[in-house]
Amino acid sequence: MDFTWTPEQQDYRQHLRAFIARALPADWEAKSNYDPGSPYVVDFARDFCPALAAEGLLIPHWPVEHGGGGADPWFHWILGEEMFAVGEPRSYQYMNVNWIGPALLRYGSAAQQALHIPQITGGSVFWCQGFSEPSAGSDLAALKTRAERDGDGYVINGQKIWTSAASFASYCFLLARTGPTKRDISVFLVPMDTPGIEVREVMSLTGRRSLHEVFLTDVRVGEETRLGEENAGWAIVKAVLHNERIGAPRYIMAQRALDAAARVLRQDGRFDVPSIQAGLGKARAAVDACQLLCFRIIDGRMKNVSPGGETNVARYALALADRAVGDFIGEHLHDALLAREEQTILTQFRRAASTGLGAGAAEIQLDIVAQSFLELPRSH
Amino acid sequence: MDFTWTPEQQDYRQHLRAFIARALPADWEAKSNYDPGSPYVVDFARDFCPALAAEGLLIPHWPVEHGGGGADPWFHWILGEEMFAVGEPRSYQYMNVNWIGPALLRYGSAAQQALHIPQITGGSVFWCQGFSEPSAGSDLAALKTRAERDGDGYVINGQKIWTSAASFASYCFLLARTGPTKRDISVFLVPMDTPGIEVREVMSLTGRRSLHEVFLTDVRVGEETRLGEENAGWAIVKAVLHNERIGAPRYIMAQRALDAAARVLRQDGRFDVPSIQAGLGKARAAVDACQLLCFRIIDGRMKNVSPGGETNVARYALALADRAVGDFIGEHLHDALLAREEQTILTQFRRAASTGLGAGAAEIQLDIVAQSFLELPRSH
Amino acid sequence: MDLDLSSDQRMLLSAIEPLLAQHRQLPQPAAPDYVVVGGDLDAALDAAGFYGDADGFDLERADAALLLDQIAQCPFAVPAMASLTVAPALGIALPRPIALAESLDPRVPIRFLAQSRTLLVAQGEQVLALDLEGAEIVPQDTIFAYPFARLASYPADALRPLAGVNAQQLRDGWALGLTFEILGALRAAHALTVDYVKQRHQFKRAIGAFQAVQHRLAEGATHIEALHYLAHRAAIGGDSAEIALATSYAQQHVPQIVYDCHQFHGAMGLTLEYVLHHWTYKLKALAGELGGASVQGRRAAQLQWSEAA
Amino acid sequence: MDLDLSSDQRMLLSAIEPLLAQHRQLPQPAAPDYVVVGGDLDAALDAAGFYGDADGFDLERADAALLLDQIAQCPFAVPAMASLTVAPALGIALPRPIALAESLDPRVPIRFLAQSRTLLVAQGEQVLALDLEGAEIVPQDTIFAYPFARLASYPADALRPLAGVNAQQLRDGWALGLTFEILGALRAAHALTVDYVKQRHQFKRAIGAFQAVQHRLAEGATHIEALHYLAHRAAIGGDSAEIALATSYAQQHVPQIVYDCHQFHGAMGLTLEYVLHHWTYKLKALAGELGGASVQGRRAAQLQWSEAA
Repeated sequence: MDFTWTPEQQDYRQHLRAFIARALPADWEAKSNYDPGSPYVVDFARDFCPALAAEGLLIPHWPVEHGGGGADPWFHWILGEEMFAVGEPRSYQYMNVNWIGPALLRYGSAAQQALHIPQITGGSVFWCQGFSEPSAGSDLAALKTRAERDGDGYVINGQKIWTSAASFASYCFLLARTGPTKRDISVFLVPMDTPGIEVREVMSLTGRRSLHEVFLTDVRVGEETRLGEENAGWAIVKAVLHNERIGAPRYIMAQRALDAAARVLRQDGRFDVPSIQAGLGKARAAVDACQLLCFRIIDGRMKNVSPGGETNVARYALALADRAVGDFIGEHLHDALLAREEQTILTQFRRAASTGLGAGAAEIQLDIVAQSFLELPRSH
Repeated sequence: MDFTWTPEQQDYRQHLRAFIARALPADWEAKSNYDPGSPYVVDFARDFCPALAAEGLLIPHWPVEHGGGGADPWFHWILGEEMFAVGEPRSYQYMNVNWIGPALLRYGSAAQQALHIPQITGGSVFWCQGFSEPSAGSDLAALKTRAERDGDGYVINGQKIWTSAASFASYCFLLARTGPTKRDISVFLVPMDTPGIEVREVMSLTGRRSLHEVFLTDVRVGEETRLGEENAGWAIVKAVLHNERIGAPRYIMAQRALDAAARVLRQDGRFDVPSIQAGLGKARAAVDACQLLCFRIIDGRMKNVSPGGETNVARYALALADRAVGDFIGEHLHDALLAREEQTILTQFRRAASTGLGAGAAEIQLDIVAQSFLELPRSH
Repeated sequence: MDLDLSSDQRMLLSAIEPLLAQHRQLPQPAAPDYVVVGGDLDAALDAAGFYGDADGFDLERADAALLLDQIAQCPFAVPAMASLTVAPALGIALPRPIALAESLDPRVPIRFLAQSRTLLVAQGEQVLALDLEGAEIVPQDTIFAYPFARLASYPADALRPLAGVNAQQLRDGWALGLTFEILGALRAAHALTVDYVKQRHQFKRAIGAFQAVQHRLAEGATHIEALHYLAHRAAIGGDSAEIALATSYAQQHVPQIVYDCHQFHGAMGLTLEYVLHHWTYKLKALAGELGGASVQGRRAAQLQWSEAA
Repeated sequence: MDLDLSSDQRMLLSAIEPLLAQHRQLPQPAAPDYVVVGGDLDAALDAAGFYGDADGFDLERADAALLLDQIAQCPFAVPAMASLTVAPALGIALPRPIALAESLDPRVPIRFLAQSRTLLVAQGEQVLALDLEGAEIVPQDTIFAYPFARLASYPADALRPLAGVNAQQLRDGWALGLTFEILGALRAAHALTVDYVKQRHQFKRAIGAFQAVQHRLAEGATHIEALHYLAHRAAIGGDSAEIALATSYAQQHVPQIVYDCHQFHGAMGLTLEYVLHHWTYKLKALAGELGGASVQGRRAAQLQWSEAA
């Protein structure tokens, strides 16, 4: 085993940090509130991502022929850590880099790649993800949105919900039913300005424009918007979800929050209270546990090991880490929460409230860990 | 609401305490190890229970016509608290008082009562409970032991397991299948010296003679040993289990263990450590929570409210309280556990390991709470 | 021993029911706000005499606490607590609503400060009363479902120590009231969640039919049932130790129950339009008040096993 | 970064496998004992040179730790830890087996004292070595699955301070070894339980098919997986902070996992004939060693966020 970074990885991280230090304004924390859907951050990202791309830092791990750096998955992971640590100044473009771009590279036609890849690698486009529906959350088999064949295209009707970034995204990575059986699902790359799409922001505890309803009424799209074969969406989604589940190193915010907490507690003269120190140590252990379990997944990517239940173990560990830190903050940093002066602490506390909800509920991770990792019989 | 004891109840408790103080030898704690199945305690109980009876303290809540004191259920509960607090010097005779006697009074024939009640009220007899089987733990519907009609009696074949007190009990309150459907169960009051009964002690972490295997091979019993009608056992058991589930105020040992812990911690100069104090307080809250939830059941008995999911809530709270105290001891009283000088602390730590196993596993309590108390749909 | 509500208490519940019935739900369509102050409900309670005017009710502490539990089951933020469990204990009539603080530190946001006419401060052994008439109050935007504000300045002559009352009386009344506010909000959030999982289907069956969901809701129910009795024991003549024990228990179990309520609600629970967060984001605030579960647990232990004991 | 075992480590596992294979199970029929000391296994490990004699293996710390994990998966109590992760760190050859203590207090029971030839004591900054040849040792009956004994007396000249070594080195090696002993025992107890719930039926299906059981075993598995990496990070050149963090994590999660293992085993797990308790009652002892999870967590926090940082 080896838990150290190579000199190249360290250089890359330093390079990133230096870039971030130059690129983010001094009042970034106060203005952004670390809220990736806020108008401020989204606007900022429209300049920041192209600059990141110009510096060669946006897609280090993509193939060289698509404008990437050809670097290994660790560089991608380091990028995520550094970005998430400052509240994700790429806003929702992180999804492009993590899984939308890679899905297009793997399943997209030449024309689709020609249209979308330059926009993504240029850092100028936002996507949203049209998976969840009012009656299908973690259960994609219950999907109701339908794409009916119509001439040489499709007509899509249905409703998506909880869609992040929908009100400012240019495209949607949309799932729709294209056949009679529950697995007959296809993926469509739908421009959000297509007639018949209506978007309503759902005000949320998790930040601005993190949740929307998307209504699709007789939305006409050409066949060229379908990604892969008709009814092949299930396989695409499965691959995508494995990337998405631990796509962002969210634990890094918990780690930064603990650093901030230790600083605040020291200022307040409470750092030396034994129970507070013990709580800090235990919370840190939960965060490091999550980090190392994520590292294992990246290590597996390095070695082309196909991902199994380990991904779900890591995903569940994130919920545990977020809660450990969130609960510590709730109990010991009540005044700091009220005062709102420490954005890292506040952001982590807010995030902890919804950890284990996105990307497949925590309970579903446990089901999968039990059944695929421990090989217990199906429970229902 | 009223959380105070009446003067009569207080007097009764004082009377009990005074009796216990006189009756228990000075080295009781060391010799008994608070282990109700140990030869020392069982022998002790053979003198102690008759003395308790002579003092009018054994069955305060039984009807006067059966030798009881005619007192209300609170007196029974106070008796249990005081007995359990000193490691149950009645040994397993507490079962007679709590549910075996009451079941005989309710369902027994005149002859059965004439035979058994005087032995129980005299404090001279031990019973064991033949419910669990190798393939039927919490699931009585899976019972395999059969009692076949044979002339004017029955022949019983089967095996019981985990039976407490079997190696020294005179009678067994035995469940056996007497018909084809899963509810066709009858109760038999079987003398343990009946030919064909073989008992093997299973050495256990929970103390001496707390677990046995009981093998029944062609055990012939007369019809007069059957309690109630044939195939009416299910209803008897259901009533019995409601009494048994919170039959003993086991939380009292957790409460005493915390008192002892506070004393040891003060001696060691660690009582003032904030995290230790916080842990003590939280553990105490869990114990008091359990106590009050048990009180509610007794209050319901007072008011003739038929018991519902509240019993399971109380039973589950006991598991939580035992664990809270056990975990506190494990973390903060490691040296005291090693030194074995504080029997209360040691006993509680040992008990905590098996809490939530007896009288229906903790998970089953939660199932019942969910389904009967919260009215959630059946989970399987 | 009697663990049922008294007939007086049941009468009180009947008396308050028609009033509360009008405030069990947010106005529809709900404004997506973090904080909805129940000013109407507070005024109605005041008008009906529940805060103990000369010709109103003269509630026992346990009855006042029971009322708080009921009020906290409404989604609104109502500045009732200090009037119900603190002011009566001090035995002095003060202009209400009343806010409570542990210090006059201008940096510390105070719950309901901007809605109050009096601020009571537990400072050492003393209780200080501040007339908020001429005070400068700065609203503080927080993530919680209560209004908070800071006390920027106040006229020197507006502050006076209350003679003959001890800060401990204030802290006990505060801790007790806080406990019942937690109890009521936990009940409401948990009941809403139980209801939600019965309706909502995933993988072709009600979420509430999944055993793992059932067990966590059943454990939550056990804690809420336990808290009910711990809180009432504290309210009915309970001493400081029993109050601290109940407060500690209440605060300790907030995080898991709140987490579960949100977890089983999925994204729905995160939306501002939906009512859940009005309880859970009150609970998150209450769980940290007066130092939180460990501070209260510590206090209970100190009192329970004091040197003398 | 490379999170797989190294090829050297995999070779080490292969080398030890035939030896361990003979000690994975208790002799049958099992004597119903609380403690079964694995003297044979210890002697075999010693003879095979795993404790680092002149002509034995010279194990890196991480490899020695890996070995401990494997040994701890056997049900026996084996006095291997101090020889594997403590003595090598001190760089001094001492007669083994070696027991460890935090003081010479004759009242405190010491793990493996009666089985050892040397006692190492971390006293303040110093490390003391005691030759146990002439010491008076009193076995202490405990409820744990390790042998404990007290040091009643010893010849004055049998005790000497070890020059050039710091007590911190001893404590780090001890905490690291303890962490791997916990890891191995957790793995074994958890795996046994997973296996048991697949076989055992209740209510007409495998206990392991109940979702509530699955979730708790899955959570336990998550902690064991996490501990594997935290422990190895600490072992491979980790500093005192990383060691304390891993130890804290290990000790913190013992109670829940042990509880679940017993809970899902039912009464079977309480019987002395069955193997489970040999792991769980080791774990209960290990969870309290060196102060327990809070003391270790505190230490990790102090080192992580020291004034300088």
